[in-house]
Amino acid sequence: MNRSRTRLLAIPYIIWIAGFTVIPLIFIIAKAMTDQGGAFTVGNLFAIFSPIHRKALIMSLSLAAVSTVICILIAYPAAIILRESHIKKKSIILFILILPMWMNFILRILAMQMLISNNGIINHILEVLSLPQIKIINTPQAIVLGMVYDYLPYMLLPVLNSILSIPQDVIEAAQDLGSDRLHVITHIILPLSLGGVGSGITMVFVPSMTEFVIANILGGGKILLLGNIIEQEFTVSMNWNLGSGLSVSLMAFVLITTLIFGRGNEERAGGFSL
Amino acid sequence: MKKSRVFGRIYIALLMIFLYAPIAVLVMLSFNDSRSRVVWGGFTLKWYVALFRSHAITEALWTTFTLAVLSSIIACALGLLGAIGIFSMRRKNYRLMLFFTNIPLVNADIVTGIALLLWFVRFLPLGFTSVLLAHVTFNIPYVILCILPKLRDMDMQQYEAALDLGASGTYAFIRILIPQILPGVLSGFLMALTLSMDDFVITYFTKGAGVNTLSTLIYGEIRKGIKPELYSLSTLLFLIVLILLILVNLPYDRLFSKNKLETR
Amino acid sequence: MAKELIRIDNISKSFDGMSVLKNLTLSIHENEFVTLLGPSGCGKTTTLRILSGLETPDEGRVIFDGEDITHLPPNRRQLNTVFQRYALFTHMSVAENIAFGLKIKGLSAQTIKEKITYSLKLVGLEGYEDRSPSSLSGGQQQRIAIARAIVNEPKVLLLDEPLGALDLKLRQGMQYELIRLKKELGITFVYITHDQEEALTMSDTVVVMNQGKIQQIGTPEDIYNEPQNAFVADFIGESNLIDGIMVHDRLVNIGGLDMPCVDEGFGENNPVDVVIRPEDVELDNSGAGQTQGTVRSIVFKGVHWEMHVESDTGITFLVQSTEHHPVGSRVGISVDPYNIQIMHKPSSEDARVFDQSEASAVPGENYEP
Amino acid sequence: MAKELIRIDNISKSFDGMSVLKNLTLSIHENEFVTLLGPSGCGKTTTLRILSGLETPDEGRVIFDGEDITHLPPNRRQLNTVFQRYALFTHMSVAENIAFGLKIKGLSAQTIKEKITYSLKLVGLEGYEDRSPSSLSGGQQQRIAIARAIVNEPKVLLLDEPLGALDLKLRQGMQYELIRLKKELGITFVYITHDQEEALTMSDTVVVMNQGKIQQIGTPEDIYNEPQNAFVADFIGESNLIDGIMVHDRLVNIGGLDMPCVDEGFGENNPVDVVIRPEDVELDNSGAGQTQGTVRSIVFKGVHWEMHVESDTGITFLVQSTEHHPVGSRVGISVDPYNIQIMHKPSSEDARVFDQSEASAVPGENYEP
Amino acid sequence: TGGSTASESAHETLTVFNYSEYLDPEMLELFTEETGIEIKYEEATTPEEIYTKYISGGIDYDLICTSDYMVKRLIDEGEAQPVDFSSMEYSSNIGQKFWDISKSVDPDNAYALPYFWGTLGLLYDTTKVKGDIDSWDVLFNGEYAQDIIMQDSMRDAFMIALKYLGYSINTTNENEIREAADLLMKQKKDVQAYLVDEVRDEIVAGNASIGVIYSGEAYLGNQYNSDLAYVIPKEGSELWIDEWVVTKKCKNMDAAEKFLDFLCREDVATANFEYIYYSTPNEAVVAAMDEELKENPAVVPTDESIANCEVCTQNDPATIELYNELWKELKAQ
Ligand SMILES: Nc1ncnc2c1ncn2[C@@H]1O[C@H](COP(=O)(O)OP(=O)(O)OP(=O)(O)O)[C@@H](O)[C@H]1O
Ligand SMILES: Nc1ncnc2c1ncn2[C@@H]1O[C@H](COP(=O)(O)OP(=O)(O)OP(=O)(O)O)[C@@H](O)[C@H]1O
Ligand SMILES: [Mg+2]
Ligand SMILES: [Mg+2]
Repeated sequence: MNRSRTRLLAIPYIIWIAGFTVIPLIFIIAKAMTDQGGAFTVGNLFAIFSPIHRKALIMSLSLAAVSTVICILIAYPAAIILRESHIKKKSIILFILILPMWMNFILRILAMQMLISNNGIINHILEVLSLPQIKIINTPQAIVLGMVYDYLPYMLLPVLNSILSIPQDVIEAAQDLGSDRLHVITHIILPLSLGGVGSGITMVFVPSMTEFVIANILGGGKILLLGNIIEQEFTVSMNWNLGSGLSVSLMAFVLITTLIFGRGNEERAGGFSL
Repeated sequence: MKKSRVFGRIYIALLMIFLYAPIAVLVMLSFNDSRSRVVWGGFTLKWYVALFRSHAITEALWTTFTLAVLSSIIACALGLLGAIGIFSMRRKNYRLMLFFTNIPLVNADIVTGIALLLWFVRFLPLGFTSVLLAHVTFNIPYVILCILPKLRDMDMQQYEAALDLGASGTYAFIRILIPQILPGVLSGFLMALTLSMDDFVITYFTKGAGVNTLSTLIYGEIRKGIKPELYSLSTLLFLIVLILLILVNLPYDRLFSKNKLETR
Repeated sequence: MAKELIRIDNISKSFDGMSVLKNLTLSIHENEFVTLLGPSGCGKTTTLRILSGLETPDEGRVIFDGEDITHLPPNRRQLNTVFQRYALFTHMSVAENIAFGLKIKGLSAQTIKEKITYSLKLVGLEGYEDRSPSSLSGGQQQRIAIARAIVNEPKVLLLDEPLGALDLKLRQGMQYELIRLKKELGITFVYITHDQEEALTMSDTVVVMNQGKIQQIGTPEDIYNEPQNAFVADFIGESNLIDGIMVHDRLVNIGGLDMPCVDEGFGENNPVDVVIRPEDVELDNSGAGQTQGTVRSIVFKGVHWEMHVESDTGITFLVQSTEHHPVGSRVGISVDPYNIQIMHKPSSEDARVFDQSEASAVPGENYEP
Repeated sequence: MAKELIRIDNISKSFDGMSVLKNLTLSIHENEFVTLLGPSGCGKTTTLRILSGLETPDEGRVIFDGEDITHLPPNRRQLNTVFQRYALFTHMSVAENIAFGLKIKGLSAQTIKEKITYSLKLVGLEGYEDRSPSSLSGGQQQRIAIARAIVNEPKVLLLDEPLGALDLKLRQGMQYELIRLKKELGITFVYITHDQEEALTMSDTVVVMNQGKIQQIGTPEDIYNEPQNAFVADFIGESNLIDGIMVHDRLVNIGGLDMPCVDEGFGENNPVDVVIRPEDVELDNSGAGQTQGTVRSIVFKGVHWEMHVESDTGITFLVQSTEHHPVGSRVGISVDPYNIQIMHKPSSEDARVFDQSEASAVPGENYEP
Repeated sequence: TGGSTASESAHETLTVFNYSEYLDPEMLELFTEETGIEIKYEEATTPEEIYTKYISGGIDYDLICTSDYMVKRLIDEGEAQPVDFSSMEYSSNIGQKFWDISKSVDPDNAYALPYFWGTLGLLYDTTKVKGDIDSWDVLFNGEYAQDIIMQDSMRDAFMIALKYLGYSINTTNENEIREAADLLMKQKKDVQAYLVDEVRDEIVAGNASIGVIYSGEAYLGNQYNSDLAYVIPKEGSELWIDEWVVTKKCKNMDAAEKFLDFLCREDVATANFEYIYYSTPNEAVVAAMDEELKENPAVVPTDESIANCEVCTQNDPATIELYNELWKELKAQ
């Protein structure tokens, strides 16, 4: 492939980025760098370090991180089990995993709330079985549950993809050299699927940092995430400058982290496709 | 060996329950005679009847679909070209492009939505077009994320073989490389479709008057209680997709292999 | 013979209802070099995989050192495999690849390092420790795969066409080296190749397979000189496979020409298969010989010339000779009675087997220059 | 000789500053079968890719039929390639793979269908039209790749180790078939192999390469019998490469033993390389011969036995003979003067080249049984 | 395809912006049928959303329905056009009481037409609560710890606290506000959840016993669970009023007036009332209601119950910023 010529194929996309990503971004940065009167300030950019915002940031980070880790922990065994299963058309699995996402997000979260609320369906079932009740709604755990539920497919897909594309003979070679199941997973499958995990982390961690609907519905509004604050600055307080400032600093934060942790990931073939 | 297989089945079953339990709740609600989602009022099919009578819902459904499909197609086309272009760039530009690609992913939806709103109003009356542009914008990163790994795995020797057999660069590209990355494009398309159908915030800020998607419709209804018609709509959608899924995954290799022979 | 180390006992295996191995029984002895030889798809790799535990037979047992290991997982078997397609760990360096099995065994870092150096030296790739497998050429990758298996000093080393990707010089070097390793380390080799010469050169025992069945087991000399059926004769080296009629003991009629031979017990006037190796057909210019013929083609093969010679009785012989006879020249043809190999006509099943293998090759005999 | 079809004119190529081809010049004539032969990494594939247009040389030109095609894109060249690793289109059926080039040419569906059938028959895979390439074994894939190239009836067919994955029987069949195709279709073949016998068997002209340089161009007989330097001698077939001193014309001293030869013009008492092919060393039991020796090892190779014989003068000869001499037995050794090949000691550059190729192989001579 | 560039310039068009689910869609069709004026109808859920979309200029809305303080803001910022309500045929259906209430945001009744109104109060489950509730005290005394649901709305939360402390909900006194905030902070541990729209469902489902809720929602809740009761605490509460204004961008005042007049018509107002059951300022509708409905304080709050209530007119930036800071502090706690 003639690289200098195929590079030109990106032109429409570059134009698109310029027109619909960069220019709006400039709007936001401009908002972030001015106060409500329109005077220049960097206060909004550093507002993220104020005690309340920092608290929310840490809360957001921890919930996003915990959700991401749980997603990985759920997705991994699932992918390995599916790999070892005898299902011929693995792509049907992908569809089945993505299918729940075709139901509206809010409806699904509301349904989740009905399941886990104190007087909810699960507790009714538990009651019938005379098992102890769960009290999870309106806690950070409920938010994590919601995030895991909503974002799990975004982790499952890339992880499954990269695990499915590991050549069987490499795994067999490891077994042959004395690896047991666990050793194969930790020393062969894990390192060879890091790329997929990378994609998964990007698609789970990053959006869950700015999530607020789940926090509102399942967290009972008692837990303040950065997403809530940004949303509130825009829609309630009408302080767009602060909202933009927080958003820009969050964006910088996330991009820097992904740059640091994402290094090398892009080199490995991290499959995120059927 | 056997034990681990049983364990595996149980695990997958639990996972499916986790993913589908809320869906089951929604399906159940679509047959609930009560308007309230927390009160069971007995079994009914009336919401399905009502669904087909509701102008607002059918219109929103149509908008949602056209929006999702169009934005996904455009995002896939742009993303495909973009991904190929990015892929052939040198390291530095490659990273730079990925950086910009990730921005809509990293931005809070509301920020993207308002930024686009502020930008659109300068040159474009809000309407279907503006929402479409917005959807394409937030869909593209996912499409590119899906395609890039496939490009990395691509077999360039096949491309060379095609050239060698007399194919022009473009022809070889379309006939050989595109099919290789098609699965990536396809999952990008699916992803885009899903995201587009689910988006509320960005749609809300960039849509014109009278344009409604299912999301904006549903969001507006949380306040007074979701119209049960929407549960039945979700159920129907789910069923349709499920049936499509089953159709697509029928052993059609066998079914269609005869036709293949004849066309040759 | 040494003690029996592995016993493959009446093993059958099918994939998707297609039978791949049929009642295979095979003994492998300590320190033996056993080669599985056969056309593509005959089940060599499958047999090896059953030995290594990567595949479970549908029927039959695998006995290792007196113990039934049919269902023992691969990581608990004292065998190591060199895979047909290398199967190197792409995310590890060469050294890490080689160290893989050693680390599992829990050897000390120092020992591992020494062993890596030693094994890389064995395969002629000193100094490649830190390279990534993907940066190596195919031949180099294969040698790393060999090093990775050898370094574990397994009781049995299974090799699936390990030298297929190497060029002749390198291949010969590696052949010697593998034999030396076998002797030095005292390990048993089960070796797969589709290169007949390689099989003959290296093996103590050659197992010729076709379509999931063992055709013949024997020493290289046995296999080459006394093939038990037409398939083996045809598959091992080149040969003239001619329809003949056994006139009586020690006399066979080929295309109307009576030729003395040394075989007995085929009855009288029975149709038989006659195998004559190309290098055993003697030509001379003098017009002498058992019959006369005309040279129809000649090809230079380095070590010898290869000719098709059509006898006046209408039979085309493939002949290898260090002497050059130009196309069209008249030659005398003779064959030493000891070099005429008589075989029973194959039973119907064998015939099918043989026909099939014929069909996929484009037979050289049909070639007209 | 036929008219010159391709001229590779003083071509050089480097990758990442590493020189891969150095001032390569080569003529290929119409209907000629040219084989590029050389060790792994010597630049064979690169040369082929320059011919097919997939690579552009840094310097020099490629002339095709009198026209400079150095910068013509591959799809506009009348050459087709069979790739080293098949490069089949994995998302197409076998038939679609073969039809690929034909469809581009815009042939009718009927013609295409016939050609597919014909070419599949040629490679012995009738009925495989609808199979997916990934469901085929390596050998079958390679044959599809051949069919896909041949079906376009190119003026020149470029083949990069097309038979590497096939077993001997199949390989021989395909060798004959390729030669037949060449004759029938009147196409010129440029063929890459690392199998010396294959090169000798099939080619009109053999080009021996090493480290991006041509070592020798000639007919198979030339190359085999009169290698121009030690590298060629060693690489083509097995050989005894011995240090000698040219006493005077027609007499060379090898390890203290004067042996008559037929070479002249090497001066007097000059150190020379002496090459003797293993099959040219004659052994006898009678104690006669130019010198005596002891058999140190013997390996069965099918067609012949291969022995290491250590002469009393201390030189170990590699000997191939159809006669069996047990290890330890005393034999007489003699070589026909015509079979002694004298060569100049290599210039320092050549020496380096040679040493390198030696280093990667594990030399057979060191092998002690 | 934007609102103002409607190609059918022959047709008259109105772009109308309203809260979601706040108008019977059949009435829109009826209006078009009667007048030939096309309606482009757009919905939003909060006053701020409405303001944001309007002020961004993407769509030229002709008519906006929003809440008291936001109405005030629009008027104060000169975004509203005066309307001659007196000339409208049915405007007299709106009770004088509501014109008076409206004066708190539109002193001359020149811009805003009352549409729905209501109060903020407590919805509780009579089977789970001891005795009758009549004070905000139940939210703060810890008796119903983890059994109360607060509105997840900054303004509403502060209003409750301010009212409970006896201050005006429109106070700009920082000390009063901080005092209210302290109260809310202390309360947080007892709050099961801060919810917006799901409060009703949560109480209906029995997940909590007491919830802060808008009067109209209380009526709906009662429909599903007859054990529920609604009360406007004696300390007083917020009296909210949603009103229509014609924006300055409206070029067809005639059509806009027709639409407003249409909304005041008894049959239309009845349809809209029966669509959501929020309190209507349309006295003709109230007069025609069943007795049962008329006597439900959630549908028609009594004059005594709203005696202590105030309309929110708070638009002071400094106060809003203070609210905002304190609210975040509360939520982050
Ligand atoms: N996992 C499998 N599923 C289905 N068929 C299989 C499988 N493994 C092997 N086969 C089939 O079994 C037969 C024997 O395969 P095997 O790999 O043992 O052949 P082989 O003798 O090693 O051939 P080659 O020399 O080409 O490597 C082939 O026809 C192959 O297609
Ligand atoms: N695209 C490339 N980039 C960098 N180095 C290359 C490239 N192609 C070939 N080389 C190097 O050029 C040298 C010659 O390669 P080439 O493929 O021509 O060898 P070859 O003679 O075909 O070997 P083999 O018999 O192993 O196929 C090798 O050292 C190889 O590593
Ligand atoms: Mg095999
Ligand atoms: Mg090559």
